[in-house]
Amino acid sequence: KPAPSGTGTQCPECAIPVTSACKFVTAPPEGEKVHIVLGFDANYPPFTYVLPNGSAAGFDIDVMKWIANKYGWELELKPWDWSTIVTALENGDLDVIASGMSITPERASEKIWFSIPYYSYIHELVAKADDTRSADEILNSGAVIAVQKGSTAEEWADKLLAEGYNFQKLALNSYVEALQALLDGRAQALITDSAFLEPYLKQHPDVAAQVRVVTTLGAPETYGIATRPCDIWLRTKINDALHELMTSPEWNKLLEKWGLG
Amino acid sequence: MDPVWWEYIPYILQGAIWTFTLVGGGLALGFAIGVPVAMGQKYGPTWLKAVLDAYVWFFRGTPLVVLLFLFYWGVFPVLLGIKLDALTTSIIVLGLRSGAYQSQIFRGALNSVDEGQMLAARALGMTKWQAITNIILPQALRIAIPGWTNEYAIILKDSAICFTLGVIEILTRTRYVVISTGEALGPFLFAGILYIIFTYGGTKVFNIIYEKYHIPGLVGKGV
Amino acid sequence: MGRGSEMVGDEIVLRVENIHKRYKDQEVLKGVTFEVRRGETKVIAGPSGAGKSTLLRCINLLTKPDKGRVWLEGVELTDPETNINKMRQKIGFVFQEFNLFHHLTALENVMIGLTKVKKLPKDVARKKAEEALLTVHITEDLWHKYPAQLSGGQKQRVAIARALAMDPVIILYDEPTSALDPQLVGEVLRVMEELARKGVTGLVVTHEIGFALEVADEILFMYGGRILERGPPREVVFSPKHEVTRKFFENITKLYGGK
Amino acid sequence: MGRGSEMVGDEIVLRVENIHKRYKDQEVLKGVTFEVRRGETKVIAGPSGAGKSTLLRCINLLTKPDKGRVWLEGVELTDPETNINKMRQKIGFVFQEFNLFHHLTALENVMIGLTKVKKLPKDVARKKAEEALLTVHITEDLWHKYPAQLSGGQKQRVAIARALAMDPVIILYDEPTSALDPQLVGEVLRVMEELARKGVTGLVVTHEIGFALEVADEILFMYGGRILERGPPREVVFSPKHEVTRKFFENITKLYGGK
Amino acid sequence: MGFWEEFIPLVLHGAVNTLWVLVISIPASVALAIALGSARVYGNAPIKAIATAFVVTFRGFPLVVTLFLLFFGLADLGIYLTPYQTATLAFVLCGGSYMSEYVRGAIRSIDIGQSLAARALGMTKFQELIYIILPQAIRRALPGLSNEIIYQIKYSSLAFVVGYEEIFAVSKTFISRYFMPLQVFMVDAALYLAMTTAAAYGLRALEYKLRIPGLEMSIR
Ligand SMILES: Nc1ncnc2c1ncn2[C@@H]1O[C@H](COP(=O)(O)OP(=O)(O)OP(=O)(O)O)[C@@H](O)[C@H]1O
Ligand SMILES: Nc1ncnc2c1ncn2[C@@H]1O[C@H](COP(=O)(O)OP(=O)(O)OP(=O)(O)O)[C@@H](O)[C@H]1O
Ligand SMILES: [Mg+2]
Ligand SMILES: [Mg+2]
Repeated sequence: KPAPSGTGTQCPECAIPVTSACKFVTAPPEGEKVHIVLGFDANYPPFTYVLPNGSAAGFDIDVMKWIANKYGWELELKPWDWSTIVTALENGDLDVIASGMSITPERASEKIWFSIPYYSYIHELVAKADDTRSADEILNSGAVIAVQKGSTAEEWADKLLAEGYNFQKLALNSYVEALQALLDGRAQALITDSAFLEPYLKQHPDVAAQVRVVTTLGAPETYGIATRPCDIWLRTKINDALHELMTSPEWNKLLEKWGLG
Repeated sequence: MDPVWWEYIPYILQGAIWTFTLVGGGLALGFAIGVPVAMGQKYGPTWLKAVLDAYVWFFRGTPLVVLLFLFYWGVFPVLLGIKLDALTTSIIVLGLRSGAYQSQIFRGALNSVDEGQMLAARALGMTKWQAITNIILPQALRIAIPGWTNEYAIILKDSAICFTLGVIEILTRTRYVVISTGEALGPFLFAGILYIIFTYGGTKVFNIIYEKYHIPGLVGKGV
Repeated sequence: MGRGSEMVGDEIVLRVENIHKRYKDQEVLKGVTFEVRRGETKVIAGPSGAGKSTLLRCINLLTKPDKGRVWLEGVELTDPETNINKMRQKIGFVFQEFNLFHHLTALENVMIGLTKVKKLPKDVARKKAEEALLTVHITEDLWHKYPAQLSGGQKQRVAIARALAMDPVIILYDEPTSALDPQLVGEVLRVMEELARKGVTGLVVTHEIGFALEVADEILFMYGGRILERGPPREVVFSPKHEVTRKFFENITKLYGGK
Repeated sequence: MGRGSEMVGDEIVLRVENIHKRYKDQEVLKGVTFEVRRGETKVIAGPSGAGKSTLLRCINLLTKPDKGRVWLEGVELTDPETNINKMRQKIGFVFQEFNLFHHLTALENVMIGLTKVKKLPKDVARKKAEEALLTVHITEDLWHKYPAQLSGGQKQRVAIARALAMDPVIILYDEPTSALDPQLVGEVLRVMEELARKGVTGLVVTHEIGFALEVADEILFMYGGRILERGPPREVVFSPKHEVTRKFFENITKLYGGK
Repeated sequence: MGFWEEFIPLVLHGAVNTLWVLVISIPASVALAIALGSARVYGNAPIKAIATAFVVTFRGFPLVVTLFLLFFGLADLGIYLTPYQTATLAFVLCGGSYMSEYVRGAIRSIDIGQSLAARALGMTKFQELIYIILPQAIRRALPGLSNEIIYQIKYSSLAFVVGYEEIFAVSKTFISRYFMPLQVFMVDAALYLAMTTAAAYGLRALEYKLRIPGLEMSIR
């Protein structure tokens, strides 16, 4: 695990723009209540989703609650559409995004900077349990392979296609639907990430019996908490807290609770 | 065993408050805009027609997501210097857009009122305005009712797109439930039926109005 | 001689000068000039398509003439400065196709001009409208019917009542008795006479030559967009100057020759 | 005596028996019975609102009578088994309000029944339609105008041509000359006579008593939803049995008394 | 690779896909709408009931739900529609239902004299509908239909939920990769505006071409 740093993952050559949305550049005056708006995409269990009573839940939510609790911050939870979530952050509608957000160089730009990575996962090629073909056979069979629209899994699919593999990409709206397509027989395989798949299979043993992971793809990737680049104080505080949490026994309990162990 | 998503039914239903706030606000505002725009397009001076055509062109042609995006982060804060909350922005944008569509519904209706009606009204000494409000509009509004029920049905569902700005109504909630429970068909079917009830109920109301104001003996259902 | 003539003053109520109108390829009015004095009843006759309806519509500018001028009581209607809506209140108009307001009952059709244009209070307007309807024998049982529920003659009479109720200076009638039976024709004519006596001037497009002979002070015979011939009714009908006029009216003698 | 009578055979073309019709609160037809023989021209007269138009519409079932039966050439129209569309081809109908098809030109208005209902080839239909239009003096320059571009009289004549062109057994005319000038009235009447001579029967609602006197074999005088009086035209008009009939027709003498 | 060089070819490919769906679905929707609208006014009781139920259902279902049911629901029954088939079919069902409402309203705004005259000529109810009523009704319904056609062009973006690679699907992928919604939306808006403008312009021209001389006051 990386040591805590002041800046987390950032864009090295980017200047830090200070806009009116920047609220946490430096420490707020003593005694002032810190109010943080947490934006998340409720479409991403077990990291962020909603409970039947409408309240937010998930691993990321628990992490942010722990951090807010530690500092005595007020935490406001705001579900937000994924496609405009960064714009909302930039414009001050949100202050942090903790929603299973992968750290990629494209994302860590002048718009958002990340905290230290707090979770790592790997992409996987999944097929039906009775499909005995190898990964290469599947990827070259012209078969339909389902992914989630806009996910890093789709990036993987695109990358493989660009490398000359022969399959059809079917990009659906969520992992759940992509998995559904595999189970329906509409797709012959699925590219997904372990962050989604493993907890899901733990929760749904019947599904787990029907599928098998054919192979993993590439190296592990990581999630980070996104903030405005200018909110240096906030990011530092989050990094400190994350570091503390990740080295405490509490961390494993949290992972355990959400099936991410 | 009951499907897990059943527990979420109250949560989905609570979205109806937002749905109807958006629909009510958007439709009413759209009506207030659409009727005068249609009249302007039909009876106004050329320059006004050009302006209104441009308005209709832009708001009818641009996807709602884009409009919401532009108004929430662009037009209001940057151009006008006001920061409106997501709900208000959504209602205004829905209203502006619906106004563009409604204006075309009314334009069609105005065209179906025969020329003699205008002539007779003007012959009585009515101004163009009086003729429109007293004679043409009451007849056109009746003709427009079926089109209006469409607009209602559409805006009812399009309100879902306001989620772009974080307004969480029925359809968005349904999606959350699908994802949170991993069950897709059930919640979607439930939402579908819910919308059918809303659409059908609303359409029923419009139909009652339509039949009530149906001019006796005038128009056909075939012979 | 026309009956109305004894009350005709010298005051010119309506002056129409050199009206032209063309629809694309076809010149429908080719310069029409005439005047109507107060209390006069003037009849316009002529074959189908001669431009009679078009002329009437040009007078109160429902159709914009391409050329020519119109005055009512000395005010030029064709002057763009003139408030045409104000002036139209003084010009009753009875359409050949009636053009009743579809969405209003018979009574409301007559009332709407009074309440919305003349701004009379509702009860006053209602009384006036009822009177006008009774004048043309539309009785109470028909007041609340919609146009589509009325017979042809009933519609025509409501249309006349609608014009009447406005207390106009002049009424332009476009075939006001076409859908009426002879009895009603007689009654409507009586109404028109009475109005003439009260100084309400009438300009009537009609094919009822009997009516023209009885009531009109002058006949204008239109042909091909022009006034071909004009003069006292008996003269124009029985000893016309032109061949076309003679041919036009000769059927009357034939038709009613039996009597 | 009516002119047409010499060609009237004994064959009954149309039989109408005990027709009743009510609109909500109002009984419009209270039992009407009569028959028309081949080649006959029968006139229906009566005050506005008497139910004349309603009666005509009941004959070809455009309005469903509440009670009563109708036969055309021995076939019962009111029988639900009868193919009414087939039968209606044999019944020409000229509407009081013309009801031309707004979206079709004059010529197309006349052609559509021939091409779509009678399934005639286009060129045959066109020739027939042109003939029919010329019969009613709608000349070539008007063939391609739309109804909204025609004058009142022109519309009415197109409506007549539309009925004519179908070669019907009987034509029902609802005030077919209301918008026509006397010259055209004369000509349309001549057309009707000719048709009668060819055996085309006519049932005419009209207020043109002159026409009735000239052409009709019989007048049916309707009053309040009933046939109050019927008989040879001169009898009904000049020596009617009922007071209402007398009053109805008395204006004619007054109106044309001058001649 | 820069944003533009990467995004533009992709989104243009998406636009072609969008057009492919619309080229089929729009005419088919109009045809369905005319059938449904006519059936609801002129049909006998059972036909009326069926047509009404059809319209209530597909006007009621959000398009997303219809797409979803056709894609996943039918798959459960062993019927696998491709994303293209699903999208086209869903648009026709939904668009046809909406459009039918305008057709119905327009039919009912034609004055009764027109049907009387048609029947008096001996036309059957069906002939009356085809030759007299619909030609007039469709003219009156055109402004409303153009609304729905334009809606349909924009709603084609929903095809992404069944994995159809149209404009919006491409954009969504792009946005979540680079988080540049403004630029992406601007390109999308321009594309949709171009399509809707073409449609609106064409429909206006049609409306103008079909106008009945002298009848309407002033169609522009
Ligand atoms: N909107 C129009 N467009 C083109 N031509 C028209 C229009 N209106 C009228 N016309 C033509 O102008 C001529 C005169 O029409 P107008 O209605 O004035 O005749 P009219 O004298 O009233 O005849 P009628 O006695 O039959 O009512 C006709 O030939 C008619 O076809
Ligand atoms: N659809 C309807 N609903 C209610 N009442 C109607 C309807 N149609 C006609 N009536 C009434 O029926 C009566 C007879 O109408 P009809 O049109 O048959 O009269 P008519 O004898 O043809 O009169 P006219 O000579 O004025 O044309 C009228 O009093 C009219 O108000
Ligand atoms: Mg005229
Ligand atoms: Mg009548």
